[in-house]
Amino acid sequence: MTEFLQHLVNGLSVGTIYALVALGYTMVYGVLKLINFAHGDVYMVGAFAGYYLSDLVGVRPPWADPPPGAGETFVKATIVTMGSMIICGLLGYLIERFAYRPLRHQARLTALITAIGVSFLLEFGFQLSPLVRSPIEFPPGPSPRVFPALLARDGYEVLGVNLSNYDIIGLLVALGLMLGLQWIVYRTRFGTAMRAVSFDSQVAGLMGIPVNRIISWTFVLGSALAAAAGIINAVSRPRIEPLFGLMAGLKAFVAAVLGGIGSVPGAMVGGLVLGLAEEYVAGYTDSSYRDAIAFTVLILVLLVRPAGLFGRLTVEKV
Amino acid sequence: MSGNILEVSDLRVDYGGIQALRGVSLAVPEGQVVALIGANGAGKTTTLRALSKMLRPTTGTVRFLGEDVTRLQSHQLVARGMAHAPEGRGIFLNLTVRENLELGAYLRRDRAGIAADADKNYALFPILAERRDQVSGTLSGGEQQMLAVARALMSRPKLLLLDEPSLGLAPQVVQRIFQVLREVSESGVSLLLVEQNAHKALQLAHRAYVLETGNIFMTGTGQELLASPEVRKAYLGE
Amino acid sequence: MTFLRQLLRSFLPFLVGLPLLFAFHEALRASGSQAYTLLLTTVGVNVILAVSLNVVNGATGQFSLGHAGFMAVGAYTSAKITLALAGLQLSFLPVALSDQLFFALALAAAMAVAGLAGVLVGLPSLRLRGDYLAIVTLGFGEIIRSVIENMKSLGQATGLSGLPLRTNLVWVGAGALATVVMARRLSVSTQGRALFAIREDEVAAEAMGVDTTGYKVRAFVISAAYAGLAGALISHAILLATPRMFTFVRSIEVVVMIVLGGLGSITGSVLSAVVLTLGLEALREFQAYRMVVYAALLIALMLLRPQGIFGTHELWDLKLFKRGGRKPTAAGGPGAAGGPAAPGAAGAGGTP
Amino acid sequence: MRLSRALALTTLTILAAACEKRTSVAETILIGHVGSLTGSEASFGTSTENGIRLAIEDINAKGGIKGKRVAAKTYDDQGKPEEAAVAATRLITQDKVTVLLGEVASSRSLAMAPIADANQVPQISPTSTNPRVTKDGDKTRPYVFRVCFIDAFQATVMAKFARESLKLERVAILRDVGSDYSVGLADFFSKKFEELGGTIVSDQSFKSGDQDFKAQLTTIKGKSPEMIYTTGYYTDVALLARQARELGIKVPLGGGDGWDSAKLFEIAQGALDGSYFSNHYSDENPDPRIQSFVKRYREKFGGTPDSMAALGYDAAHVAFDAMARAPDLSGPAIAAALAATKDFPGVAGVITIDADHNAVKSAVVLKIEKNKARYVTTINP
Repeated sequence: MTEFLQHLVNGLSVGTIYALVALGYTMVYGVLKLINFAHGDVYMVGAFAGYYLSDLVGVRPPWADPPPGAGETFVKATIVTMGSMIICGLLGYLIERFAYRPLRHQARLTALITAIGVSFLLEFGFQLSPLVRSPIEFPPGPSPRVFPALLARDGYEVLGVNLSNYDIIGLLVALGLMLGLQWIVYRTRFGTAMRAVSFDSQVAGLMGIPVNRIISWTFVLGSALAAAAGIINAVSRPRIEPLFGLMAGLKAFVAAVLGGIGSVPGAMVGGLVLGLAEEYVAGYTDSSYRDAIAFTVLILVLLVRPAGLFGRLTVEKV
Repeated sequence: MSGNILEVSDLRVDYGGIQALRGVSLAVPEGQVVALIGANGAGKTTTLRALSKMLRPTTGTVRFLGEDVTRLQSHQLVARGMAHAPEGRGIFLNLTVRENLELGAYLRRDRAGIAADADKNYALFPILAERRDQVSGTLSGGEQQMLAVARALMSRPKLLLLDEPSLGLAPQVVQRIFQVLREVSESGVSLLLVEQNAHKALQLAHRAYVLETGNIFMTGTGQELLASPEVRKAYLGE
Repeated sequence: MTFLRQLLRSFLPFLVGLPLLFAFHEALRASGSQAYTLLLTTVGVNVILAVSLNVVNGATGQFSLGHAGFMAVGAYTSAKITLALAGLQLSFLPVALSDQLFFALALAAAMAVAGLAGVLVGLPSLRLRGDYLAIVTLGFGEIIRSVIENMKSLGQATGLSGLPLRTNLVWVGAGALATVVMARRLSVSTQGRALFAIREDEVAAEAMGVDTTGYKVRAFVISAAYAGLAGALISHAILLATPRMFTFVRSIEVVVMIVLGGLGSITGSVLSAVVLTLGLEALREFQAYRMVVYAALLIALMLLRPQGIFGTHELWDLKLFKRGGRKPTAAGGPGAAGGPAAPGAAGAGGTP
Repeated sequence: MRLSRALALTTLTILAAACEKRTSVAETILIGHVGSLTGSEASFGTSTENGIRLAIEDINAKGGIKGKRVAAKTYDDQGKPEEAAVAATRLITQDKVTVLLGEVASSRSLAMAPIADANQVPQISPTSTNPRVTKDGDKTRPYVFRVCFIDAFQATVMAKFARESLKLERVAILRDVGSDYSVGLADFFSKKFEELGGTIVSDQSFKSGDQDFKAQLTTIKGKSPEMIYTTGYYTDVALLARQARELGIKVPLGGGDGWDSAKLFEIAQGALDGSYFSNHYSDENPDPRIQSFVKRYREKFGGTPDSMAALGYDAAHVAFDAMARAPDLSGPAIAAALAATKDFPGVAGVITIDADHNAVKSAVVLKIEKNKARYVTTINP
């Protein structure tokens, strides 16, 4: 039983990250119907931005002498997180503006290829050995970097189950962001405009909606979310490297599709379901089939519900 | 040339080598109803889409309220007072009736005015009031058409482009829509109307253009065209 | 008569091509320079991959991201067979010929088994569309690799090594030729027209009575079989089959090739497979910068020529480029813009 | 038609670039290196490359070999076997290298080996531990060598140490299913440990690059082993160790030379204290050769060399040594000299090449204390 509960905690912890990355995926997809292949890499950049910013604002680890006070830690953690979200928001804007917008009226596969190009550019660009040494070493190069301790870890043991403040904060932040997003999408003018653009961007233009600006902001928002996810993940799993966004991005995409791509609660549920499914499969059966199981679950769900758990199957426009 | 809210000269649109519009020039006088009639594929819808920038014209100039708006984008035209209720209604089927109407007023900031206009529209189309919180995908064709007209009015346009407002509707609904259009026109909004139902359109229109294979073939007042034997033969089924 | 003529037309490329390939192969061997053999082999294998993927992607508009999985199936199937038959020889044949005969058998088996895997992946395509299908194909590819990684009998992460050298340029060239001929026959046949109908508009195609589901599965099977052939050929060229060779990045590389070449264009696929493979080889000098340059080039190429090098055209319709003018540019938004390139213009069907 | 001409031109240009012949300067000996400079194993390939560059500096500072300077040409293979094969072919046939170094991973070395043999150019793999790398069926590949342990030896060292010195009964295994190195090591360890009377209580796996290992660790915890033998590379092991401690697992971890890197301690932050791993050398070793290597590496590239860097350095030096001893610089002559390598003092151990072209050298067992590796014992083959 303890083991079962421990797996539950672990699964939720991993699922939270998938969910956070999936939220951005699902938003961009909802508006543009574009698989933003580079989203996982924006997540990676988010973690690296946090890494560099921590360095610049002088984050000290809890075991430093003298140890940083709680207030100092909180302020710096906030600066780092916000800063990284802004940097990634900007990156998202640039990617959309220069790599996707010019191709908006082309076949969608074309944009997928530039998305792959952008993804490669970020991955391999970050793998180059440093060209700049000061004030930061950039690009970071292929070997992993250690993400600084933005937040001291507090471990708790409840009923023999180990969990930490990281897991709890992660889950709360993810839930908060999901609710916030849901509010934006369904309760604000911007959200209504987003949904309109998603349904038919040409007609949205006829309503006076500045379609390009809405799409840009969607990218900014989605990329900022990816940055938040990158930092939350890096705080509890402090190894960052240029390629770590690849698999996370893929899994998050699976989570988004599982939940019904375009649906905000779907992304959340999809992420958590995927995290839990992987966890229990890895824990109770042959763990090496973990990745295979994730995809098997996805395929089975899609065969029963072709639009995902929360998705609505829209009739294709004729 | 004052008095014209919209002036179009030499508008051309190419579809991959096929010329859909071959130099259309027309004008909409302020406060009047202008109808575009013609057979399928004559270029009526293309004209409207080119005017509201759903399509990018190859050449030609468009002046709206005296300003050259040829290079503007859709939403900028809406800001200047041009609304377009597109062909196939263009309702956001994933949004509720209320949200659709609110989007029509996307660029307006006066909450009270928007609410008042929405109420006015609900009064014009009581069925929409009943369904205001329904997802518009559940509306019938006629209801969607009403919503499309109502939504276009929400931006308080000076010029309203209407594409086939009566397409596929039951006769009473058509009657209702045209009645509303007459009221709208009388309230001072200029209308550019594309219609299959040439008879009804010409009755409403102050002026009309007949399009044929991307060219203006004939023009005149509504009454003149109604009387023209060529028009009667080709478009009024006589 | 028509049947015979068709048969002849199918075989004509081989009647011309095979002797040329043999001549080239022998010339290369005679010159003692084996320098480019492996490079040309990868070029040929990529041509097979790109053209076969185009059967699914280009022709039905569905995109598959699991091509590497089928390669893996083909590679391991053939490797198992050649390893098992390694010491054997048909007594009535010289060793070399007997080996090649066994290899032909292995290739056929590779195609068959990969084709079977194609059925598995093709079936979900009956229910799924677009991006959902793409992610499912990706998933199948990953599952296949994951299974291989866990099977002791397939050598797990190390894979199967010590395969006999069987692939030569004649095999590769013939394989590429066969793939092109297959794709060409498919695109001109009525079946091909049905596939194009699906790509243009699936709903309408169904309404017109096209059995879209049957064609889709068939497209998957054919495409998978040729991917299996490619996998078998490359593994008998580098004498190794490991899971590392069949990651989803490999699948993506093939998708890049066909989009760059122009969806639905066979010559486009061939050309871009050749250009990309040789281009990457030319960039090898740049070491770690190579992939950055590659990525930047990829983006630039797509922005400059979004419809791909050839669009939906073929080399043999090049003249049509002059007539085809600009396509309409919709000024509104993304959702509406659908299929690629000019509507109805020429296409690969061949009838303008 | 203009388009087609442009295309043809582009193709030709690229072909020309691809086929450009390089004339080797007679005064220079060119050695080739194939490594993963990009891709998921880029950090390993880069380390090896750094080690090789350092070795080349050494030899040129000493006046080169037979009066000739040494230069290296490196091609990236992105971690793909096919690419490694093509790169090796290009190095041999176009760049005319004298010796081929590489690759880190056995699967890539296996793709290069037949090419080295066919062209009679000696290949030295710095770190490929799979026994099959130097074998063609039952025969030893005449031109393929390595300077590292093979899986069996290193696994035996740890199995013996765990069973005999630590007196452990129950060990769990956690392997990286995507890495041939890890799988091979885990297999041999489990076989040997059971032979010695121990029990493998759980055999779990992960995949390099995974972010979370808690699922496997939770299950392992339930089996209450006395040690977790995890054969991954340092990048994964460090993260894995942290998560083990977070789950309240207190038993030591065990591993192989893939652990060796300063990054291990940087990421693990003490989580590995009390753990053991086998390695080629200890950077605590006061041997001036080792200390000078570590110091110079740090100055040139920043950071402490990992085992990949040390073995890359050794591979290059073993090659230089053989070239110096060989009567001429032909492939067969160098291969013969390589095969005769005896007691060569590398930084990662004293190397003797045996009949199977494997390096015979002693292994050390290190214990991690206060986030540092401490020398425990040396085990001779």
